[in-house]
Amino acid sequence: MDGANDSAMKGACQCNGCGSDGNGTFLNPTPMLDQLESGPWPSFISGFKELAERTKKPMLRGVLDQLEYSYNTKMGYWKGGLVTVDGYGAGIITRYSMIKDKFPEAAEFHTMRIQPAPGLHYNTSMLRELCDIWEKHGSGIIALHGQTGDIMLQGIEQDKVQECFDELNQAGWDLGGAGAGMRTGVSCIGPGRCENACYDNLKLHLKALQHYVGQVHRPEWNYKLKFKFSGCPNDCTNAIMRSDLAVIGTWRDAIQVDRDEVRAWIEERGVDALVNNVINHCPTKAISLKDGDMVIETRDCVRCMHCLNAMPKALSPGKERGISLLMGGKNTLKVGVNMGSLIVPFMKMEDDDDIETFLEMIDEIIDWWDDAGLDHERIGETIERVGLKQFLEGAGIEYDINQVTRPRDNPYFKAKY
Amino acid sequence: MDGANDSAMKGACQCNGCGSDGNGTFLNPTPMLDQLESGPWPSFISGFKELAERTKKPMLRGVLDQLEYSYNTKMGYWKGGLVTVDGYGAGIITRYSMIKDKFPEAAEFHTMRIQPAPGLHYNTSMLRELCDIWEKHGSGIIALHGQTGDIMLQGIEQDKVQECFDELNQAGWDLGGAGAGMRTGVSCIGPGRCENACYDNLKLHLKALQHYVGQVHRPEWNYKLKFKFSGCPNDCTNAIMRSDLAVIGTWRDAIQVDRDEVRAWIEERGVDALVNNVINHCPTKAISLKDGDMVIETRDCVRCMHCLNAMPKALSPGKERGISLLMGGKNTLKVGVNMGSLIVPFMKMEDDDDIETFLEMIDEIIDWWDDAGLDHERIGETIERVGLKQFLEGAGIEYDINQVTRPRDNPYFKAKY
Amino acid sequence: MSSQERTWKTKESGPHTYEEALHPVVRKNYGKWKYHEIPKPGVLKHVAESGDAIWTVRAGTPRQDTVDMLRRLCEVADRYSDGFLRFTVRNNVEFLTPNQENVEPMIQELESLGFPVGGTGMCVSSVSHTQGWLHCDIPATDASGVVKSMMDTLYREFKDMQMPNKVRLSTSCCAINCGGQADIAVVVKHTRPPRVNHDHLSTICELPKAVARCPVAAIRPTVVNGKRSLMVDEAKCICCGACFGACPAMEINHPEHSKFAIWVGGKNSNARSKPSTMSIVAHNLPNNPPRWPEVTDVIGRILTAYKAGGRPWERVGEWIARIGWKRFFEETGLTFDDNMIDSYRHARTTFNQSAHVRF
Amino acid sequence: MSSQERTWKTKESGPHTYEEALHPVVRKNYGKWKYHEIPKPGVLKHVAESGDAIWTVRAGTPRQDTVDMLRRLCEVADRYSDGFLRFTVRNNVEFLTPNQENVEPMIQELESLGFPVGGTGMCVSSVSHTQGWLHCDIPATDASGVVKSMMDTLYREFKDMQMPNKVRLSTSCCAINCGGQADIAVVVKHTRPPRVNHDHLSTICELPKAVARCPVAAIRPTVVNGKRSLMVDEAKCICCGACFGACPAMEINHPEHSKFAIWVGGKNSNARSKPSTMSIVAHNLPNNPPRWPEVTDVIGRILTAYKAGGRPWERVGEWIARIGWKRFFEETGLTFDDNMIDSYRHARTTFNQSAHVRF
Ligand code: SRM
Ligand code: SRM
Ligand code: SRM
Ligand code: SRM
Ligand code: SF4
Ligand code: SF4
Ligand code: SF4
Ligand code: SF4
Ligand code: SF4
Ligand code: SF4
Ligand code: SF4
Ligand code: SF4
Repeated sequence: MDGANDSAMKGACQCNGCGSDGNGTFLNPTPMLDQLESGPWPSFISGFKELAERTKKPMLRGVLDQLEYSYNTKMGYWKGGLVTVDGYGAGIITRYSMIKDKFPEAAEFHTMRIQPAPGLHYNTSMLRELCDIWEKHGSGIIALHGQTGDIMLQGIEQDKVQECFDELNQAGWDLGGAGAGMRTGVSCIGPGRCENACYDNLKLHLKALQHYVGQVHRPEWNYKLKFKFSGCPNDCTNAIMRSDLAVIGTWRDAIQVDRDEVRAWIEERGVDALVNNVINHCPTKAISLKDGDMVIETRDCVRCMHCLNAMPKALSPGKERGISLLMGGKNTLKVGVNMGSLIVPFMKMEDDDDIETFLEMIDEIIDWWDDAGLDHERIGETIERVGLKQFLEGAGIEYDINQVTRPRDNPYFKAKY
Repeated sequence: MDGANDSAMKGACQCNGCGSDGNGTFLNPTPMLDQLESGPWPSFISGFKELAERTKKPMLRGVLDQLEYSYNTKMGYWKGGLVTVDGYGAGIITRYSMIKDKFPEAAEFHTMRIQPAPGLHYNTSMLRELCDIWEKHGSGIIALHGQTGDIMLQGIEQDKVQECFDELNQAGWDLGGAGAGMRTGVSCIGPGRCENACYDNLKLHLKALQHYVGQVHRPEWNYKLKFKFSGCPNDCTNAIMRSDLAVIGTWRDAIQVDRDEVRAWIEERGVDALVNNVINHCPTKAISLKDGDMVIETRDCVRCMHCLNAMPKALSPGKERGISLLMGGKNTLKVGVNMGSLIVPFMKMEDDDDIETFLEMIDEIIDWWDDAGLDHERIGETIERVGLKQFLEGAGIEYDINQVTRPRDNPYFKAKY
Repeated sequence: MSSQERTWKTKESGPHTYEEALHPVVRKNYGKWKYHEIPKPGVLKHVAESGDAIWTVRAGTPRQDTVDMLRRLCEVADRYSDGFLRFTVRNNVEFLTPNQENVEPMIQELESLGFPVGGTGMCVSSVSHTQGWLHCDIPATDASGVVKSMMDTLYREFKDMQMPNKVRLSTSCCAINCGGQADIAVVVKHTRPPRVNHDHLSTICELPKAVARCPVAAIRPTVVNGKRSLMVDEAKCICCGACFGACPAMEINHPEHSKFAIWVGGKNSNARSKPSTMSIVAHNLPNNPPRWPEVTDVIGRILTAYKAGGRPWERVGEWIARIGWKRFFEETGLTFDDNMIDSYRHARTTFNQSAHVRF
Repeated sequence: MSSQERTWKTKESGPHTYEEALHPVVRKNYGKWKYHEIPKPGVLKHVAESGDAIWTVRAGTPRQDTVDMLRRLCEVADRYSDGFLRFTVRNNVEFLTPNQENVEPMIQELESLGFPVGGTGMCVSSVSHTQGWLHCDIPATDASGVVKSMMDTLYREFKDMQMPNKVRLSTSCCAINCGGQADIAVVVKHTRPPRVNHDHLSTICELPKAVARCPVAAIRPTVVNGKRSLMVDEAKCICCGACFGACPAMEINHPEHSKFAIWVGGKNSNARSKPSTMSIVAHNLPNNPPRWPEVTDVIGRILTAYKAGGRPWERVGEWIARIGWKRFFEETGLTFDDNMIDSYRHARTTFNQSAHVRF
């Protein structure tokens, strides 16, 4: 661990837990971090310091000291470990300080991942209760939200984890995912506010994560598996890029057009705007200008959302709505970013039966992956390695031209004839 | 060699060389092939039969018999071998019949590959002389031209090859390439007729193939190397897809615009045609409509040729002309088709010095490939395997953003800092 | 962690339920929205088929919040949005109210509490980011600090809606990039192969696991001082850092060999063009806490050029697709270099397999 | 092949020189052309900066020519184009003359000799093709015969200029595809792994070479009847036929297991869109000499749909890019199947990594 630099420590009281930096406040001096208190954007450092000064939790002082040290030495000093709650194998991200001799107050700083409500909705009593339990057992630092969608309660000691969890669980909260299992999901606000929502993603999210709750808590697959649920192809959850299973709303029939609103739009903004900002942006030239009005050729529309975004009053998704399933999204590690690929172009998602059908399909997909995958191989990597056709066969999914951008440009297949 | 079927032989005289099929003509019956004599398109079978009946060359009869047999059995029956002329290691494609017991007249049917003039230009005395020499020593079948650009004199016996070559060589002809060496080149008609020619490709072709004449005749690289020379990005030689070294004319400055001719064009065809057939087809939206006229933004033009093609009287390539070098084109075998990649965006190609500079660069490129390549690995495959950056360094070529469609989307490089 | 004294059974309930967290007007019009408008920066108006309307006020947060901060937000919600609030996927907080008259007072109060109202429409929204030195076990830098530094300089861009289209930023503290792709992303780049800490390794490492983790088979077993250890073939290694995840003795981080790279053109929406991956446009930027001025400078250049040159609705990557990479580098003053030429698995598909050329 | 009696030294001259093969008017205006027109199908008019004009008459040939045929073409050239002629890269013959009055008589004569005049502009030009059973050592079919059969059905399309843009066809007698990419290509597809002819192999094969040739490492050394031989891992083998090139005992051809595949969308010009590779759209067509009606039928369907639906200047691949593959299959009546899903090296780059979907 070369490069660490002890001069960073000067000024801070080196005793263990006196609670003083010599300046009369609870915290030790953190001159580097303090520079992050200026400027108009809300400062996480100011927040931490406020919390620490109020609660006088030594852990907070220790963590700020270690963070200051990191800022000086340009190195991180946490290492992992294994802490869980009864019956669970995941959900706590364990952090021990690698330099607890220097910063004994920062010896432990574990995170509890908590699954929020789909759509990240709260009422104030829920949230206050959460804060109270957390302040009681933990540091009081909360990240809203982790990129995978968890409430991250950051900073608790091992021996407080179980009671904290018990209280949270009784208040309706459960741990989120970690390790080689199902992870916490993310949903956009969907039908909770958005006119574009093509299915009830909050409900599907809830049902799906309940269905896999065992695999969230007791991970035993090859690697992680993430769901994200976007109500439409705008994909406000970034599902395609960061989830193995991206459930994206779409529709099969024609875009619904409110002719009056179209006319009003054009009247207000002019035909030029229609051409430059709508028609010319359609990726498949599905829209044409006819006598100063717009005409959409449904069979050429690929449901990109652009014209609906540009003219939200005038255009809406069709009536025959449902989902597309895209699979294999993940970020950079090892193979480079892999965007999810369209696997199931359309499925209805209207009632509980549809949800069941969907979950049965996902079960089969996971079974295939569990068999065919290697250790630490995301499902997208497995599909790429084994082949899309082979995956479709293995998971019992129909092939469809929508799954590819083009037929192959090489003759290198063995056909069954 | 299963599947061969002797019933195909019925009707033809089975003796060796009686010259008769019992119908009073020189040739044996070829009922399958004869079906290729009907229809409006000129028939190669009719041509062969005419030649055979006139010259009474047994080889022609044998080859037609064997071809008829192939049509019946759906199998080919030639095998390779090694025939060369003195001092050369390539240029003759050797063919022995695998079923010469059946068709002794077809026992040998070698092809002599001959390099035509760049641009495939002939005068009738050249061509007649060629025909005469060939009829004297060979079958009289000539393919104009092979896909790599050779005149293919098809059908000669081993013991006639040397004298045939000697006569041809004295008449100004030389053998083309084969095997793991430099191959015959192809040029479009270029400055010989075309207003788009951005350099003298016929001259460069001649000089380059003269420069590598030793490697044409005595192949000793990893694998073949093909030049093709197109006068402009229309690439009428398909260089990008089928040559390791695709030399394609281009220009650096603005397209030359003849305003009067632009106006005339628009007057004749209308603004709609301008928009639909020219402006909307520009791949980079470099052309805009301004007051019923067209304006080209030079820095957005990628020299695709489309607008020049659509308006040949009005638009011409700029004045600062030269070449782009694309590398690595090849067809399907093993890795799937690989289009050539832009390696040198621009080089002047005006005088002999430019040609020399160019050939020095190609020498370095080949040296690199000779070192870095594997057996039976085309240079495009080597570049892909070793890396474009590594190739550029190795061959001493400057990197340029034009070489790629985008910067990398993964962080997986070791930088030198 | 024994459960002897527990008097109740854990409820493996999964996500929290959402019904009770929805505003009654939302519940009533659930799935029946007709359209939306953005009356002003930071404010959305959604109208339902029933005719009901709901206003949303959106504000930025540091994401690394505290119970104090959250309690303040709860107070705002109680006062102006009937006790309901939510967060966006980009860490902004939202208050939904059917009462238009609450909008302005709420904005005032949020601003006075230090929460900038904005983040809607064609703006630069909050940065999606990661753990950094605060919590992760493999970070080469901090994330929250970089984000704070960036957003201080982009405060107006957050509060205005003056960009050609939405601009999404992300920041990640190692090459794994938990922060995700974005229009502009700031990601740590490891610049040299890991140094093997042989002493440490012998005590902690499951060797075959670390060997298997390497995507380019650069790790080989070896023996050092009589103990089984690992060695890295530095010629093969691509500095991905994956081995560190399997074995922390494969030390990939270093104060001088962890630099910043800037990426552009990531897009996840399907609007217009297909989703696109990001491209690297700057690297070797120093890891320079606490304010990382070199990073914010590059971000500023890119945004300035984009704001000036992008056409309405063009995302950053779409703008570049139109003007071409050559002009992107010219207009931002950044430098294309040969390290930016792809060399990884599908590199060939990034070669310019055409004679299309820009001078 | 001894050279004892030779009285002269070989001139390693390379290509034939071209100056003497250029018409004097061409030589005079060499590199100084101003524009061209296509006055009628099969005829080009090129005008030089000097004001000189030259007319070209173009005609189709079978490519597999004979001295008799070429002598006839020489006669035409002597009569109408001052003894000069050339061939195009697609096997058409061209006669260049400064005398416009020669054009019509030349057309008459060529047609009466059986050489169709056409192949210019937005037409279906001659097929670039290969050796087949006539000469190659690895063909699974004939090429000239397929071409003759196709062009008989496309005779009018060669002589007219009624297509949206140029249509280039090619035909190849094995998967190597010496004929090249084209708007529509007819290529043999090997449909099962090679059968090893062990007896033959032991006498001819350089084993390591054949093993090395396989792109997917499907060939392993083995011993058969006490002799060293090779075996093919059929699960791995992709039926590429590369091993046959290294060792003819790896028998890839078979009358029933060599089928035809049809490919579309190859484009080599840089006009408008970048050059593009072809996609497979039909396979398992029987190898059915002497007329291959199943092949010409598919070509006909594709051309009919393209002619009806393509916009001016759209090449086949560009037309498909606009209407989408789904509609291409609908409009041609061909069937997309799962074998057409790429499984080779860069397969991932062909996956639809978006929610863009057509119903
Ligand atoms: C906390 C969080 C970042 C944040 O601050 O928000 C995070 C933090 C870590 N991620 Fe992540 N990832 C987090 C979201 C993501 C995302 C985004 C997402 O889920 O939408 C991604 C990209 C999408 C994806 O899944 O690929 C992501 C891709 C990774 C990867 C690379 C996975 C890959 O296959 O490419 C790893 C490495 C691994 O799993 O071995 C990783 C590993 C880690 C670990 C566990 C590092 C480790 O292996 O020890 C980090 C723990 C940090 C800590 O101390 O808490 N994290 N990680 C996010 C989880 C919070 C939550 O539960 O809500
Ligand atoms: C004769 C010709 C086809 C024709 O009828 O026109 C031809 C015929 C053969 N080609 Fe070819 N190729 C011919 C042009 C091409 C082209 C097109 C071109 O050059 O523009 C290609 C595609 C471009 C390319 O180079 O990739 C081509 C790609 C191949 C390949 C695959 C190379 C690859 O790396 O993908 C092979 C196999 C090999 O070299 O092992 C091959 C091999 C062969 C062999 C030598 C088969 C063999 O290995 O024994 C064929 C000899 C046939 C014969 O009996 O004469 N031929 N071959 C063409 C050469 C005539 C000439 O010299 O003018
Ligand atoms: C609240 C939120 C969803 C949520 O449940 O949290 C949301 C809400 C809306 N999004 Fe979104 N999007 C939200 C994150 C996203 C994301 C993901 C992200 O930011 O990480 C994306 C994908 C970004 C990408 O492509 O990388 C996203 C891509 C879109 C698009 C497509 C933009 C484009 O042209 O590419 C639209 C369409 C539009 O802007 O009209 C859209 C439109 C909308 C609309 C107008 C939908 C509606 O009718 O209600 C909502 C208000 C937008 C606004 O802020 O102006 N939303 N939206 C997220 C707010 C994030 C924030 O706080 O800034
Ligand atoms: C004679 C010939 C070159 C030669 O030296 O042999 C030639 C000659 C001309 N080509 Fe070509 N091209 C010739 C093969 C090609 C090829 C290669 C091929 O056919 O295998 C291509 C690339 C095809 C591809 O993309 O796969 C080719 C792509 C073009 C294009 C671009 C077409 C496009 O829009 O994609 C043009 C532009 C145009 O048509 O105006 C063009 C234009 C021309 C012009 C108009 C150039 C000029 O101003 O003189 C010439 C007359 C075209 C005509 O026939 O209508 N030439 N041209 C070739 C005639 C082949 C034939 O007999 O049919
Ligand atoms: S993804 Fe679609 S449905 Fe969901 S919030 Fe975004 S625009 Fe609305
Ligand atoms: S949704 Fe997209 S693809 Fe469909 S018509 Fe609108 S802009 Fe075109
Ligand atoms: S490649 Fe260009 S220069 Fe050559 S013939 Fe074709 S259009 Fe003319
Ligand atoms: S040559 Fe091509 S890129 Fe350039 S202006 Fe013309 S159409 Fe556009
Ligand atoms: S980006 Fe890397 S360092 Fe940062 S939280 Fe994710 S895994 Fe940890
Ligand atoms: S950093 Fe990546 S490439 Fe290098 S040894 Fe570790 S796992 Fe392998
Ligand atoms: S395509 Fe195959 S069979 Fe035909 S000539 Fe080329 S190598 Fe021979
Ligand atoms: S046909 Fe191709 S893949 Fe199969 S064994 Fe031969 S070389 Fe290997």
